[in-house]
Amino acid sequence: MTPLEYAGYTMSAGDLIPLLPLLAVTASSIWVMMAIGVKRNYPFILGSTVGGLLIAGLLAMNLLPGPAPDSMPLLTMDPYAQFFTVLICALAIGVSLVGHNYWAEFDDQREEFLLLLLLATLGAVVLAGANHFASLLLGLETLSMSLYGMLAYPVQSERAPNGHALESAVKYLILSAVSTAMILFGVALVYAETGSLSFAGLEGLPAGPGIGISVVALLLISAGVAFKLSLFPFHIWTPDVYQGAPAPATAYLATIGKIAVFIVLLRVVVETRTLGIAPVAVVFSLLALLSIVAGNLLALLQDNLKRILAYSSIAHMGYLLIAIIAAFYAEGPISVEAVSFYLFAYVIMTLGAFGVVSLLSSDAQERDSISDYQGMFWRRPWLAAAFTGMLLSLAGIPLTAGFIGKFYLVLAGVESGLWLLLAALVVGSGIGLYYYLRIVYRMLLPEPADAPELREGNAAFSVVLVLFMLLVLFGVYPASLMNLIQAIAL
Amino acid sequence: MILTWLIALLFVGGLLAWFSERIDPAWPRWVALAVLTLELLMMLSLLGAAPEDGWLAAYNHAWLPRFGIALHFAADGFALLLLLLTAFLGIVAVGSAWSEINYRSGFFYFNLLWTLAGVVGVFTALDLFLFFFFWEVMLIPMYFIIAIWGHENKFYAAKKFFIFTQVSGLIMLVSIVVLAWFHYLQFGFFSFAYQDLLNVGMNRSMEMWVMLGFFIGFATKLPSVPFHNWLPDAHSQAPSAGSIILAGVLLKTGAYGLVRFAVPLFPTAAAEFAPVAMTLAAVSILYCAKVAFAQADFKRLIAYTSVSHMGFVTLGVYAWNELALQGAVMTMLAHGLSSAALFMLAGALQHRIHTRNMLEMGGFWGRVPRMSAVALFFSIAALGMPGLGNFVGEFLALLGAFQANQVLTIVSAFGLIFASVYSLWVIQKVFHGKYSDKAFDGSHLLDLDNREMVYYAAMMAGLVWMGVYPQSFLDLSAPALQSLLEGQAGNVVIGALRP
Amino acid sequence: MLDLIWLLPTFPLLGFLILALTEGKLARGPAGWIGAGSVGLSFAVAALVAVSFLQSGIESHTVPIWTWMSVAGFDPGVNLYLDGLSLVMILVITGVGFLIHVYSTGYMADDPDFSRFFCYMNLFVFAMLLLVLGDNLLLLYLGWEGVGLCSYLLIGFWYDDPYNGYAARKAFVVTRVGDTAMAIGLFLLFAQLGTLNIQEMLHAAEAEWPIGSTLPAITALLLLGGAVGKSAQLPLQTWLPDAMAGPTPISALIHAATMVTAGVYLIARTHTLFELAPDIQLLVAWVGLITLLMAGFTAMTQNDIKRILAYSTVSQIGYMFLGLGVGAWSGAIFHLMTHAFFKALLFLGAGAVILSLHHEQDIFRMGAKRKQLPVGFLCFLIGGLALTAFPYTSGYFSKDEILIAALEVEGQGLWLWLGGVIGAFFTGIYTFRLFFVVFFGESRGHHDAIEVKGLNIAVPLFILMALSLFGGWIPVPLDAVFSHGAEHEEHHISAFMHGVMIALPLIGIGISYLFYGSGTFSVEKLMSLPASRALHRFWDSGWGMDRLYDLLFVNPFLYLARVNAKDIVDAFYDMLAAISRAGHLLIVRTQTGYLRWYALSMAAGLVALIAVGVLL
Amino acid sequence: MMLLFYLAAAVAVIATIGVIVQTNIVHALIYLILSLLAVAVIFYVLGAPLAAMLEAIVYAGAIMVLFLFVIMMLNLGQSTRQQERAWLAGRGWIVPALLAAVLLGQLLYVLSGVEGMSAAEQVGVMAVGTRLFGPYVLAVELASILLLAGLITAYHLARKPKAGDE
Amino acid sequence: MGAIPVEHGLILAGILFSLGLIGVLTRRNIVFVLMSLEVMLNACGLAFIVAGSRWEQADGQIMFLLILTLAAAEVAVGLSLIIQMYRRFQTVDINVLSELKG
Repeated sequence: MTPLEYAGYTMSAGDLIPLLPLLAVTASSIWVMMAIGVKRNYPFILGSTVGGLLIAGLLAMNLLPGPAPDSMPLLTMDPYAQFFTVLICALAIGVSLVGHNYWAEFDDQREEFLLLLLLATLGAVVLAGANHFASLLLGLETLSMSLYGMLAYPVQSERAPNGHALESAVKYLILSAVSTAMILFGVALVYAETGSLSFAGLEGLPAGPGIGISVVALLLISAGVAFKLSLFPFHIWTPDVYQGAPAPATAYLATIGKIAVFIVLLRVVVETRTLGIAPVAVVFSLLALLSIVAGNLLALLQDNLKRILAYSSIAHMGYLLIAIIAAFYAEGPISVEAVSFYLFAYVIMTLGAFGVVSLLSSDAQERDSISDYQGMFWRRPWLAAAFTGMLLSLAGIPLTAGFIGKFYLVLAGVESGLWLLLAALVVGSGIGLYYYLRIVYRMLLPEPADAPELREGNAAFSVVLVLFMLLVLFGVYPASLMNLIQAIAL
Repeated sequence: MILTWLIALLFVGGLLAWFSERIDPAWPRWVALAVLTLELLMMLSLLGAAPEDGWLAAYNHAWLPRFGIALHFAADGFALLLLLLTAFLGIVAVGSAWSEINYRSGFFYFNLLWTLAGVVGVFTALDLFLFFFFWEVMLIPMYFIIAIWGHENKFYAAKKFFIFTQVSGLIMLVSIVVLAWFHYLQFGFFSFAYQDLLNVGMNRSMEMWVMLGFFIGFATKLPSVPFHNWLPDAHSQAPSAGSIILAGVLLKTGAYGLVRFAVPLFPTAAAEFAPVAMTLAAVSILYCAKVAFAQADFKRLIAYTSVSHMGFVTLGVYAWNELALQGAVMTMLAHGLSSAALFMLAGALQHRIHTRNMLEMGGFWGRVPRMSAVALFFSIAALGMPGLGNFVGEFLALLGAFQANQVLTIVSAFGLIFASVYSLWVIQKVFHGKYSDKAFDGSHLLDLDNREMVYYAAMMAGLVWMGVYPQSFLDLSAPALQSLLEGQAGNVVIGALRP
Repeated sequence: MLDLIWLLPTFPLLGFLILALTEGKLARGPAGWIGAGSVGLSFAVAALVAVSFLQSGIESHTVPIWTWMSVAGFDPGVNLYLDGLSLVMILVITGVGFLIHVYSTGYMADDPDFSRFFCYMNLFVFAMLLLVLGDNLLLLYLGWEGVGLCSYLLIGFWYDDPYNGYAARKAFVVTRVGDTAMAIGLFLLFAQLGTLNIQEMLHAAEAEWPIGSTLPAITALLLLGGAVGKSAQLPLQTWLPDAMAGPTPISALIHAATMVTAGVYLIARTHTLFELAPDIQLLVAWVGLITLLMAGFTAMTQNDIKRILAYSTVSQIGYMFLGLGVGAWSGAIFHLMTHAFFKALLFLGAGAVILSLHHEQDIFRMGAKRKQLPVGFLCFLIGGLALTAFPYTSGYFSKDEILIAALEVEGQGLWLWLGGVIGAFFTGIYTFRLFFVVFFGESRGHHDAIEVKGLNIAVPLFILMALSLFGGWIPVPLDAVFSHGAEHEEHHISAFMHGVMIALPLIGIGISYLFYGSGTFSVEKLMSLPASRALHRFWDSGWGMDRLYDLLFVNPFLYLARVNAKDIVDAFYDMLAAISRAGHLLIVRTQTGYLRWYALSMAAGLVALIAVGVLL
Repeated sequence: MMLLFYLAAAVAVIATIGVIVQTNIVHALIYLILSLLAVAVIFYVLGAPLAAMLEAIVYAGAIMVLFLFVIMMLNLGQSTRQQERAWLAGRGWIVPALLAAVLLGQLLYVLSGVEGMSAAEQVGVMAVGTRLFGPYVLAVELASILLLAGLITAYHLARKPKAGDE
Repeated sequence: MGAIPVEHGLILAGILFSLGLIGVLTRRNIVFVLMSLEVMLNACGLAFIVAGSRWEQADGQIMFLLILTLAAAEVAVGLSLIIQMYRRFQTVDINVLSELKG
């Protein structure tokens, strides 16, 4: 019996304690909204945003080691969720600081970006704890809705050189809505079949005779989720949206926008026997395989940095899916840890990479062509080193957290004997090296004579540097993180 | 403990070299030289160490207890020989770069030292995860060395080098993980410790697959046909210091891996696979000797000869008897010196006349007799002249291999003929014949100066030493190789760390 | 005293090191003194050693110096082994070597690379001494390769001319083919007998292998491979005529007196093995015989004075092989020694002639030079007589011994003997063809020739003349070495046959005189026949062997090398890259930018997904 | 009642077809409203009166008015019919229609296997309210946040440009 | 109340969903696209109501409510974007938004 079955459900004050981080984020969004209403003081708003997220993160961190609370009807704020809440809040802080540089000369209202960022973060935190399709829907849509605003943010600005932000937002909005419709239709079918809207209800899907409805329902949901994760063949929006959006928004979409969905996916896969429906498992494997191949191939000769990162994210989601599939087959917790660790590493390096792009870009000029980075090693050695670190980490080279992540993935794959997917991982990584190295090589070239002035930015720079240090720290001494992840594993 | 110092010193030294450039661009090379000299002295101090359980030095400390991964370093005589080679060639590389590298020299020496740090890590790591970690770590700075200070086609070469080694490395990682997973299945806990993994049993086909993963990883680095294609490009495009480290040291990590891991960890599969590996070795020897002969690019030619020579190592390793193994080890050492010297020479030539195209050269003997004599020396060393180290290595390898597989040994022995063909071809094209500087600016074609001669003389002395009294080297590696052969390597090591 | 033999190779080695380390900066005087002096010292030691060895009456003496390496039961030492055989060899090497060194100080006096020359020469003597003194096959192999290297270096000594380089490389590579066979033989010997120490190995072989069994046959065959390479016997004889590109003293020292006879030494040294494999031993005889005949024919057609001598060397080594093959071990070695004398003499004489004629080597551009070049004339007269085995010259004794032994072989003995005698007949023709063309008839050029002066040239020549004439009386202390061959001591041969053996070379000289001396017969007339022209061409090209090898080995190798210079394996990886690139270009076309297309792809993806899911 | 369901269903389908093929955008909007109202009827038949009511008021009412606003603001309508026709001409229809048909076929294939009947009793406002403010209370709060996000986004994107901008 | 087979309700939802999808795929006018999206979301709502009706639960209606909220917000944002698009490109042709590609 799930709690949903009671009619006279009431909430006690004690139930609120696990929700404190969520409440903190909500409170800070309200606070920020009111502050904007009173006076548009950007530094204050930024401080409030960062502060609110910090409080939320600290609260979640504080709750982290505790035992898993009783799950509530819509949310389970267990250590797993709290851990990712911390991560999401930290990333949100990162994005807001990175955005600080990006919007420095923006001629329109800058404050709403932070407000939207807070609301999106709220959606992501909800997703981290979601155990019910209603919360999934709300979390997902709150996240997306805010993201529409963030993607199209400079659309009113005189400085915006083109309609790319608009195009990006429109594409994302329409396609995302289609995907949401797919998810919803699938959920409706599940509900029609099982009579339950909680994730646990998925167990009720027939896995034997009458499997067709289960397959279609789950695949509809999968297709929607695959869109959000940009898995092949639902990946096609990714590069356009990444490229067109302002860099901080892209950074947000590429990090929090991705992991929030992955957190739910992992929870669903681990806590229900969804993949026990064989065709679904096959389809997942297919999605992983094709995403790895397609993502890497698409990035191969790309010259736009944001598009490269977009395509590579497709491949990375494919890698992650390996561990997700493994999580279903495996007995032990390793694959869950693998997903967690890889997500952790992935967001660090992705935010780092987009952080560098944001640092160098402004709303008036996106520095996203790889030729913009020529000779950066000699002009901005630290930044270039950090960026190289991010790229190498994306490629899974040791000394970086990306390597440990890849190691985890391989371990998870081996544990479940997913040889074909591991082969794809190897091949994909091989192709991947090519385009990561192209960027690195560009930075190593002598700087061009007519190189444009590179922007400076202390906030973004410190974010990038911190991320770089984390990257190396967890690449060299990941033991502490491993222990933590082991402790929070589902 | 000294082993960790060896590695740490290189890492720190690299950073120092980088930062010292700010003070004076001439400093990094001195820093690098000082660090490497210190390194060499520290390694030499290990020569006198009393072996403890078969290891001259060891260090073991928990790293990632979740998976039973430890910072476990240990060196036996075999590893020590390679360590000495590493430090020695490191110094040579610094010497080669001394006046050649003027652009961003701080970063150059940083990369050089970090590559060597990775190599030292590879030679001493006894935890497979740690081993793999260093295995990959050494590649990144090498990539930078090729990509920044390389020649006309450097990006292609650097990229090819990196992708080949990384992909094969990843395959090896999968194998390592599978091995560790089987350990987990059998013993109930994770361990990546060498001595623990030695005890893992697998079914036949799985053992073969996992062994193949290791083999591909090592055969790419070694390299062996058909995984060798990164090498000619990387070698020819790298600055000579890079080529020296690549040919002299990096290739040896592949051979080291075969000896230390690929065979002992999978005795049955390796034995079954030996004919294939030896065939690949024979093909490498002959095929690459033939391709080498057709090259016009001096460094490319030497690069192909490296593949050919490393074929003897593979041959020796898979013969898996003491003679052959000792031969393989001697070949590693001797080839380390001879190929490094030849690359250094090619680099010196390129530095002087800005071309590597041998078709444009000729008759240099009259202009640069010293250099010519040095080149002659190393060429005949490379073709396996008795009395020099290469001969001892190749002869022992063949002698041992003959006991394991006669046909392939005989086929491989024909490599001796081909070696003479291409070695003498180089001498003919570059140093003999009529001098003409139509195709290049010959005004800077000066003979080797005394500073350069010191390096060559040291390498020549080393080769002669190896050639006439190889016993000093053989004695050092014998206990290690014997214990590997007896399959007891696992039992003599300090107990593994258990979670 | 005997323990001093380590000094033998040491002196030349020191000489080499000094000359090498001074980088040619030494003045000619000191360089010459060091170069020749070191060999002279060696010779002195060799002489002392010889005296004390012969006095002591022991069979052999080993001087261990150090253990070269010791791995898993394989422990070849750097040990010097002295017995009658090696004694003869070291005497020849240091003795003749010293004379040639002295001669070279005069011959090379004007060469700018004087010091380098002696540097290589010393290294050669060092290696050659190690070859003959090594007590194990590995040390022998070291010397073996070492002399090959020096041969290479010295043939290509004048590196300006690419032809010299070609000749040098050809020499090295062709001999390396044989060396490789020999190396494989070493592997086999070690694998089977567990040692490479020659004496132990031979004892073990005798104990373990029955006569006529397969293993000794294979090992003997492999060793023979090494021997034919080094000694320029069929089928690896092609390099030697080209090797004449080197300075003439080199031809004398390396390509006549010492190095090329190393193969003979090797077979003699391991004769026990060959006795265990009678078939192979017979093969040795036939190889020698065919080689000596082929070379004899070719020598008759050559015009280059050095090439004639080179083919004659091939031919004479053929005699030695014949001797080895028929079990005349000491005969072969004896011939080796006498050949060293008279062939060194001929080459040095030829060198003197060439130098006098401003590096002219074509005999038909000489003529009537006996007045102008009396010493050269004398050299060729005496050397030629010895070469053609004129009675009681040195060559007579040694060749006699071999031919008589050949006759005694059961079954094929007569054929072998007949071949050898015919070869001797041709020897007479080609030797005196050279002699008459150069020193008689009309002067066809270089009328201003003046004989080279200088004691350092003349003295060695005269000593060699004396040795060529009287060297046949030198007793060789080989009985103890080849004790197995003792039954050959008593020779019974009919007077008729003996007469034939003496007469045929003389007839050859006579024919030669009729053609080239008196002009009674005309070569032109003979050459007007198409058949004889074709035959001439065929012989002149060394029986087309070079062309054959070019066709069979060299050209295919070069072709393969040329077409595959880019390494076909690379194409595979390029293909992978191309596939990736094509894949990229293909898939990137899906990124059209049109929203409706994107939505369509999602719908199609969904449909496909469901189709896959439902169908499964 | 059953008849009403099928009648309403037919209306809904036909009206929806009208939406997607109409060239006059205002007519299309009317079709959409018709479709929504038909669905509202179905909701009622299925025993969901609250949903039926909201469908009519919020969906067919409020949201559609929003569309109407925009259509008027952009001055679409009769004048753009020619353009719409041109856009709709050609074979651009075929592939999407086929795909959707296949999808529909797949859905029909599996949905026809579902067995069950709709509720015999109405699930009234009371039941929904109790549920909504019981276990789903968090959802209500979150929905408000969702609306807030939509509000802020829409405000930021559509607000009139600052003076002097246009 | 007469009970209706659930599959019929679901099939109706499926038909509406597919029609909406056709609209999204075929229309170039972005307003039509948005309208078609509404059709799709509405179809989902219908499916929930049908399912809720099967189990006689309020949850289906609650989900419908949430979808309604979502649709409203979506339309608001979508229309604001359309306005911006019209402002910039003077058209509602969705194909003008194809500068980002490759």
